[in-house]
Amino acid sequence: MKRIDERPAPAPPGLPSLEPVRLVDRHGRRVDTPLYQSPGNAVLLELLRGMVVGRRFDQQAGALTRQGRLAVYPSSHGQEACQVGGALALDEGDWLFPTYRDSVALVTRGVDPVEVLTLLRGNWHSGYDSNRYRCAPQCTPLATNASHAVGLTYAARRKGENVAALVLMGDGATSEGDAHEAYNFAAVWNAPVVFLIQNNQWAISVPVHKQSKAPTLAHKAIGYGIRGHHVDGNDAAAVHSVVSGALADARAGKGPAIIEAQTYRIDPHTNADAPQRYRDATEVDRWRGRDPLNRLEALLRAEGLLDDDALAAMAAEGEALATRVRERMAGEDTLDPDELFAHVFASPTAQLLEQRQALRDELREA
Amino acid sequence: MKRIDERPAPAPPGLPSLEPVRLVDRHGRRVDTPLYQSPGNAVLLELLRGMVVGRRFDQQAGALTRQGRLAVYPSSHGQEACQVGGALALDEGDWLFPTYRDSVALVTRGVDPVEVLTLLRGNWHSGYDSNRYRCAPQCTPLATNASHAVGLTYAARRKGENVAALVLMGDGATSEGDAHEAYNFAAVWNAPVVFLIQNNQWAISVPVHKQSKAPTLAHKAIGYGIRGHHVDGNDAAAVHSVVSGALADARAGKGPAIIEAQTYRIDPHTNADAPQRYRDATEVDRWRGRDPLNRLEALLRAEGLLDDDALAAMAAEGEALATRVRERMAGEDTLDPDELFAHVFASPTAQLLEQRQALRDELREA
Amino acid sequence: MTELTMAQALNLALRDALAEDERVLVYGEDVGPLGGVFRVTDGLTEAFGEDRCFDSPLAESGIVGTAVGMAMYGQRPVVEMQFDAFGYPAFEQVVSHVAKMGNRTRGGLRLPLVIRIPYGGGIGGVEHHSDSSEAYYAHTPGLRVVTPATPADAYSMLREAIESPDPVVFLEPKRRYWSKGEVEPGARTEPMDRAVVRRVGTDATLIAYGPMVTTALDTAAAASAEGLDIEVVDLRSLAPFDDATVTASVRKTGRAVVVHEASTFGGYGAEVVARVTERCFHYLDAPVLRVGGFDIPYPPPKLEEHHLPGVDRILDTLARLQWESRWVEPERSAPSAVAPNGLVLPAHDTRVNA
Amino acid sequence: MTELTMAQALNLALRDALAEDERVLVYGEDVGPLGGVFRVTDGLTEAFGEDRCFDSPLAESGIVGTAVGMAMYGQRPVVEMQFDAFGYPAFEQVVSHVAKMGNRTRGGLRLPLVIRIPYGGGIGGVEHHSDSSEAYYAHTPGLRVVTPATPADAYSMLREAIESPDPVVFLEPKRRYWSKGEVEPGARTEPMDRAVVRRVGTDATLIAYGPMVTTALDTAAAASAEGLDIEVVDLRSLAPFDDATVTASVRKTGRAVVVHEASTFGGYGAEVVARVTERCFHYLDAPVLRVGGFDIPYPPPKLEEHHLPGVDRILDTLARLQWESRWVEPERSAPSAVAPNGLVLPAHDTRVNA
Ligand SMILES: Cc1ncc(C[n+]2csc(CCOP(=O)(O)OP(=O)(O)O)c2C)c(N)n1
Ligand SMILES: Cc1ncc(C[n+]2csc(CCOP(=O)(O)OP(=O)(O)O)c2C)c(N)n1
Ligand SMILES: [Mg+2]
Ligand SMILES: [Mg+2]
Repeated sequence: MKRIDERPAPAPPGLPSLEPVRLVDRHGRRVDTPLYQSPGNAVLLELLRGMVVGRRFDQQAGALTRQGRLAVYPSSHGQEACQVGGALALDEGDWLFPTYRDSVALVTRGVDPVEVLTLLRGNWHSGYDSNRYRCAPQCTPLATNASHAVGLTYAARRKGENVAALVLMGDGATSEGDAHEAYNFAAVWNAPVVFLIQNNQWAISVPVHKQSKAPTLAHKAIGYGIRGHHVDGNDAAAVHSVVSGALADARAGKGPAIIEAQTYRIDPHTNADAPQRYRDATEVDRWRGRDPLNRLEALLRAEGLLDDDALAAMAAEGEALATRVRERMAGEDTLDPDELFAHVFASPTAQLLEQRQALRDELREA
Repeated sequence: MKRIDERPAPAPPGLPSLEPVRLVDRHGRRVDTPLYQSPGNAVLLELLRGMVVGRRFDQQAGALTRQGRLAVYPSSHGQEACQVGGALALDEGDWLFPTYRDSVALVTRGVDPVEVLTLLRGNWHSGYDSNRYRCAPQCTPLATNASHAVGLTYAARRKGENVAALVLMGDGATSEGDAHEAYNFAAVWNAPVVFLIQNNQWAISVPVHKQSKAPTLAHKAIGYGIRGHHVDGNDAAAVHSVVSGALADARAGKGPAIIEAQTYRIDPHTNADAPQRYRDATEVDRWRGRDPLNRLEALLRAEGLLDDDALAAMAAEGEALATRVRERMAGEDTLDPDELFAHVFASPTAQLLEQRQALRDELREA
Repeated sequence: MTELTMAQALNLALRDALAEDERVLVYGEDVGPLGGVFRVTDGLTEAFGEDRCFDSPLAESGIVGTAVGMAMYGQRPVVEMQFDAFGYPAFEQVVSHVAKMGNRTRGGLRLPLVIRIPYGGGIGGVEHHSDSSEAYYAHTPGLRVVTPATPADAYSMLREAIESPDPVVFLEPKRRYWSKGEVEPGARTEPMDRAVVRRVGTDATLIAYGPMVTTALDTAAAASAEGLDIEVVDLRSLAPFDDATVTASVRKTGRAVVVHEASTFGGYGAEVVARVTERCFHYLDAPVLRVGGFDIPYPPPKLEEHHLPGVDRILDTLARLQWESRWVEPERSAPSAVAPNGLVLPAHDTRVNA
Repeated sequence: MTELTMAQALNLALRDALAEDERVLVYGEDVGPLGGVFRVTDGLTEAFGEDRCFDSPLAESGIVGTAVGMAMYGQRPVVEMQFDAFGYPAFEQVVSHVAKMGNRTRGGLRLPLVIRIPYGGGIGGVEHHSDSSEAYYAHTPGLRVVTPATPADAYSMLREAIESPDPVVFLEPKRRYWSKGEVEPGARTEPMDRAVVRRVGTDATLIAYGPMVTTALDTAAAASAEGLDIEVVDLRSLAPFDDATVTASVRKTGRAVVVHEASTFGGYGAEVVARVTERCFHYLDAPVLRVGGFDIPYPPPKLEEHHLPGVDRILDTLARLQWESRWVEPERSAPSAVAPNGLVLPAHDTRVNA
C-alpha cells in the first residue's frame, strides 16, 4: 500500500547556468570552469580527429547530394562538436539514438559510413545493424525515439546490464509532446538516459525563440526533477565533459539529464531548403567564426599537442574515408523488389506472398 | 528577417516555493504571507457560500448516482477550495476549461446544475451552452482542452477582447504530451491562460509520485519561462488570491502561469472505483482533517464575519439547489433519436439523412 | 474446464505468460494495485512484483514509446490503453514505429509487443469510452490486429499475441468482459490468425468479430425460427484476414452480411465486403451487405441502443438479401447526357438497390 | 485564365481568403517567412503580417488544439501538417475534438477550421514523407475530407473548405503540387462535396481521387488505344461520398476499378467497392476491383515505383474485369465437412475468382 500525500520534497537539482559551460573559448584558450573537468589530451585529440573526419564525411555527403546520388542530406556542418563529443562520450555498451541530422555522430560511433547514408540515398530505411553498433535507426518523426531510449535502458536494467543511452534531439523537437513524455518517464523510472539537445538555433526556418521562452532549454529539467546542463555546443571538450559526466551519473543511478548545447546549423536545413528566405547571411558568418574545429585545433596547437603532420594525418584519414564512400556509392544500388514484402512481419503473411507474386508477374511481363 | 542567435536571456521567473502558499491554516487562523493578499471579506463569504453549496450539490450528485440516475459521477469532494476559488477568480468575460471532475466549478460559475449533469446522466455529451456561460464542455481526454484555451484567448485578442482563460487539470494529466504543448504554446504566444493543476494526489489509482519527480508540479513553469505558483489547494482564500493574481497578470500581458494546488480527492475516482485496492483509509482521514470548508468557516467565525444564521442560510441555499436538481431529474430524460444525426455537421449530409430515415423506419416497425 | 469471464481469461493469460517468460512485462495506467479499470490485471503486481506489472505515468504515447524501446532490447511488453479513445495519443508511435520498426530495419529490430485495447460500446459509457478504432489499426501495414469473442479465445489469443514476434494490437470487446465461457487451463484454440465458423448454416453467412459475434449468433438463432439457416464466421484476426475460411463460407451460402459496431463508412466491414466480393462474385446472389454503427460520433449512453447493431437490424439486413426471386438483368440505363462544359450530368439516383 | 501550378493555386486561395475574411488565420510549421516546405504559403506573412500567417512551435497536437480554440471563438484557422505522417501526433485532437465538438455541443460550438495535409508519395521522399492517411480521416464521423486533383479545384475547394462551417481535412496530393492547369481567378468549380466525371466513357469506370486522377486519365488514354472507352470519376470529396455521381457512372458502364496510392487493405477503396457494389450489384458484370499500394509500410524512394499504382497495373486490372464472356453459374461447392470439435474445416481455396 502506497502512501504519498506527504511527499518528501527532494532537494531540487540546481538551475542550469544561463551562461553555457565552456572549457575552451572561441580562440582556443582554456577557460577555467571549476565544476567541469577537461577531457585528457588523448580524448582531445580523438575529438579533433572525429570532427575532422566527420566534416569531411559531411562535405562528401553534400557533394553526393548535389550529384543526385543522395535523395536528401541534412548536414551536420557546424554541429560537429556536439555529435562527436556526444558519440565519444558513450561507453561501448551504451546506445545512441540519433535523428536524421546525426550522421556524423553515427560515423564517429563507428557505423559504416555508406550504411549511414543508405536511408538518405533513397535505399532501404535503415542501412546499419542497430544491434551491432548499438545505434537505433536515425529517427525522422521528431522526438519520438526519446521514449524508445527510456524503454531500452529499462529493459537492459532488467537484464542486469548497466546500459546508458544518449538521445540526440533538436531544439525544435523539444516542443513536441513526445519529448515531454520521454523526459518524464525517464525521470520517474530513474532511467539512465541523457537527452542532448543540439540547439542549432533553427528548426528548418523557425528560430528557437519561437519554440520556447525558457531561459535555456536545459531549464526544462527542473520540471521533471532531473539535472539540466547548458553547454557551449561548439566546444567539443565541454560537450564531451558534460555528456560524459551526465552519462556517468546516469549509470551510477543518479537519473537522467537534459543537456542543451548551443550550436549552429551552418548549412541549409537540407539541400532542399532556402535559408535566404528566413535568415541573414551575417548570422551564419558570425557562427562560422565560432567553428568547433578551429577552436580545438588552436588549443591543441597552443598546448603543443598537435602539429601540421598530425593534422594532415587526420585530414588524410577523412580524405580516405570520403574516397571510400565515393567509390562505394559510385555504382547503382540494386534493390530487390521482393524485399518489399520480406520484413513487414517476421514471416510474410499469405496476403503479402500473393502481392509479391503479383509484383513478380508484373515485372516479368514488363 | 529575424535574428536570434544572441538570445537575450530574460530574467527567469523565480522558482515556486516548495511550501505551498497559504493564507489560512487548517485551524482557520490567518497566516502571514507577505507576497499574497487575502481576498476581502465579501469574497471570503462568497467562497464559503460557493463551497457549501458546491458540496451539497456534489452530495446530491453522488446520491443520484447510487440511485442509478447518473451513469457515473467523479466527485469534487475535498477539492471545493480549488474549484470554487478558481471559478470565482474569473471575470465575467473570461473562459473556464473544466474537466469531468469540475462540476462544482461549473455550478459556481453559474451554469445550471442540471445542465452540468447532462453528460454524466448519460444524456447528451454537453448539456450547457458554452458560449453563454463561457465554459468549454467538460473535457474527458486528459489535457487536451488546455491548448483549446490557448487558441481561444488568441482569437479573443485578435478581436480586441481581453479575455483570460482558466484551465483546470489534474496531477495525472500533467504527464500527457498535450499538457506540455499547451504550456509551451501559451508561453510562446504570451497567452493569458492560467493552468490550475488540482493535485488531488491521485490519478485514479496512481499516486502523484509515479507521475512526476519534480519538486512541485509548478516547477514545470520554469521550463517554459513562465510563472509557477504552488498553493495550498484546501485554502480557498489562497487559491482565490493566487489564481486571481495570475489571471490579472495574464490579462495585463505578463503571460500565462502554472499553478499547483495541493488538495485531495476524498471520494473514489468515480462511483465505479475501488480505492481500498490502492490507498489507505488513514490517508483519507488525514485529509478530512484539512477540510476546506471547516477551515474557512473557522476563520470567518473567528473574525466575526459569520454566525450560525448566515451559515444556515448558505446551507439552505445548498439544500434548495439539491432539491431542485432532484426534482428536475426525477423524471425520465426524453432523447430524440433523430438528434443523433442532427449535429454531426452544420447541416446533415445525404448519407446521414438516409441513415436517419432507416432508423425512423426501424423504430416505427418495432 | 473452468468457467471464466473473458476478463478472467485475459487475466489468466497474462498470469501464465508472466510466469513462463521472464521477458514479459505488463504496464500502463492503473494496471498495478488497482488491477486495471476492468480488473484484467487483477493481482498481477501482487503475484509478480512491481517490476513485472506496474503503473506508469499517464501518457499513452510514452507508454507505447517505452514499450518500443523495451521490445527493441528483447523484452515482451504488454501495455494497456485504458479505453480505445485514449489510444489516440499513441497513434504516431503505433503507426510510425510499432508498425514499421521491423520493416525499417529489415528484420533487425523486431518488436514483440502487445497493445491491449478495450474497445466498443454497449456499456453505457460516457463520451470517449465506447469508440471502435479497429479500422485505423487494421489499415496500418505491419500490425497484427486480433480480437477474441469468447473467453477461451481470449486466453489463447492473448498468449499467442504475447509469443508473436510481431507487434499485436489486441482488441478486447469491453462489453463482453463479463461474459462467461469454458476455458481449459492452458489450452490453445485455433491459431490467432484464423477465422472460425461458429455456427454452420447454408442460407447466408454472418461475418462478425469481437463484441458482435454473440450478437450474430443470437441473430442466427432468431433467424432459424424464421426458417433461415445462417452460418456465423468469427473473424478473430482483422489483420491479416483469413480469406480461406471466409471465402469458403460465402461461396457455399451465396449471401453474406458483415456486422460491426464501428461507424460503417470506411469501417472494417468495407474491406470484408470488397475482398469477399472480389473472391466470390459469381457465387453471390446478392451484394454483401454491412450492418454497422451510423456515421456519427459515438452517441451518449441513452441513445447507444439505437446506434449499435442488434438482432433486429441484422435480421432486417438479412431480409434485404433478395431471397425471393432470381434477379432479372435490367435494361441498361440510357447514356447520361453530356453537359456543355464536358461534365456528365449524372442521373442522381441515390436509391439503394433501386 | 491563368496557368498555375497546384501549389500556386492553393497559395492564391489562401491569399484571397485572407484578404476577404479577417477571421482567416494561417499557421503551422515553416509556413511563415519560408512559405512552407512546398511554398504553398509563399509570401503570405509578408502580405498579411505575422498576425495572419505565422510559424508556431513545432507540435502538431498543439497546432490543431489551438486551432480548435480559435475556431470555438469564431476565427477560421487554416493549419498545415508538414507531411501527412506528421499529422499523426495530432490524431487525438482530430478524432476526439475536431470531429466531435460540433456534435458534442449540439451545434453550439462548430469548428470552422481547415487542416491542410500534403499526402501521398511519388516524390522520392524518405520514410514518413509519403504516407496516404486518408482512410483514417474518412472513417472518422464529423470530418469533411476532400482532395483536389487539379489546380482549378485546388483553388476552389480550398476556398470552400475555409468557408465551410464544418471542419475540413484538406488533403493535397503533394506529387501534383507542380502540375499546371488553367485557373480562372476567383472562379469556383463544382461544389466540394461532389464527384465529377473527368472523362466520359462507356466500357468501365475508373474511380480515383487526388494524385491518382491524372494516372487514371493516362490509363484511360492508353486503354483507348486498345479500344476500351473508359470513364474516369474524380471523387474530390472522400467524406461525404457522392453516391449519385459514382452510382450513375457504374450503372452505365457495368464495370469499375478504384485506384489509390494508400495500402489496399482497409483502404478507402474498400468503402468505394462496398457502397458501389451495394448500389449497383445487378448492373455489374464483374466485381469492382481495387488498385492500391501493397499492404506494406511505404517503401524507400528507390522502390516506390513498384508500390505505386501506375498505368500498367491499372490496365492489368481493367483486363481482369471479365470482358470476354458472360459468366456461367458454377456448380455450388459441396457443403464443407464438419470437424469433430464442431468447427468447420474450410476448403482453403485462396485463388482469386477461381
Ligand atoms: C513529428 C514531426 N513533425 C514535423 C516534422 C518535419 N520536420 C523535419 S525536421 C524539422 C525541424 C526540426 O528542427 P530541430 O528539432 O531543431 O532539428 P534540426 O533539424 O535543427 O536538427 C521539421 C519540422 C517531423 N520530422 N516530425
Ligand atoms: C488521454 C486519456 N487517457 C486516459 C484517460 C482515462 N482516465 C480518466 S481520469 C484518469 C485519471 C486522471 O487523473 P488526474 O489528471 O489526476 O485527474 P483527477 O481524476 O484526479 O481529477 C484517467 C487515466 C483519459 N480520460 N484520457
Ligand atoms: Mg534545430
Ligand atoms: Mg488527480
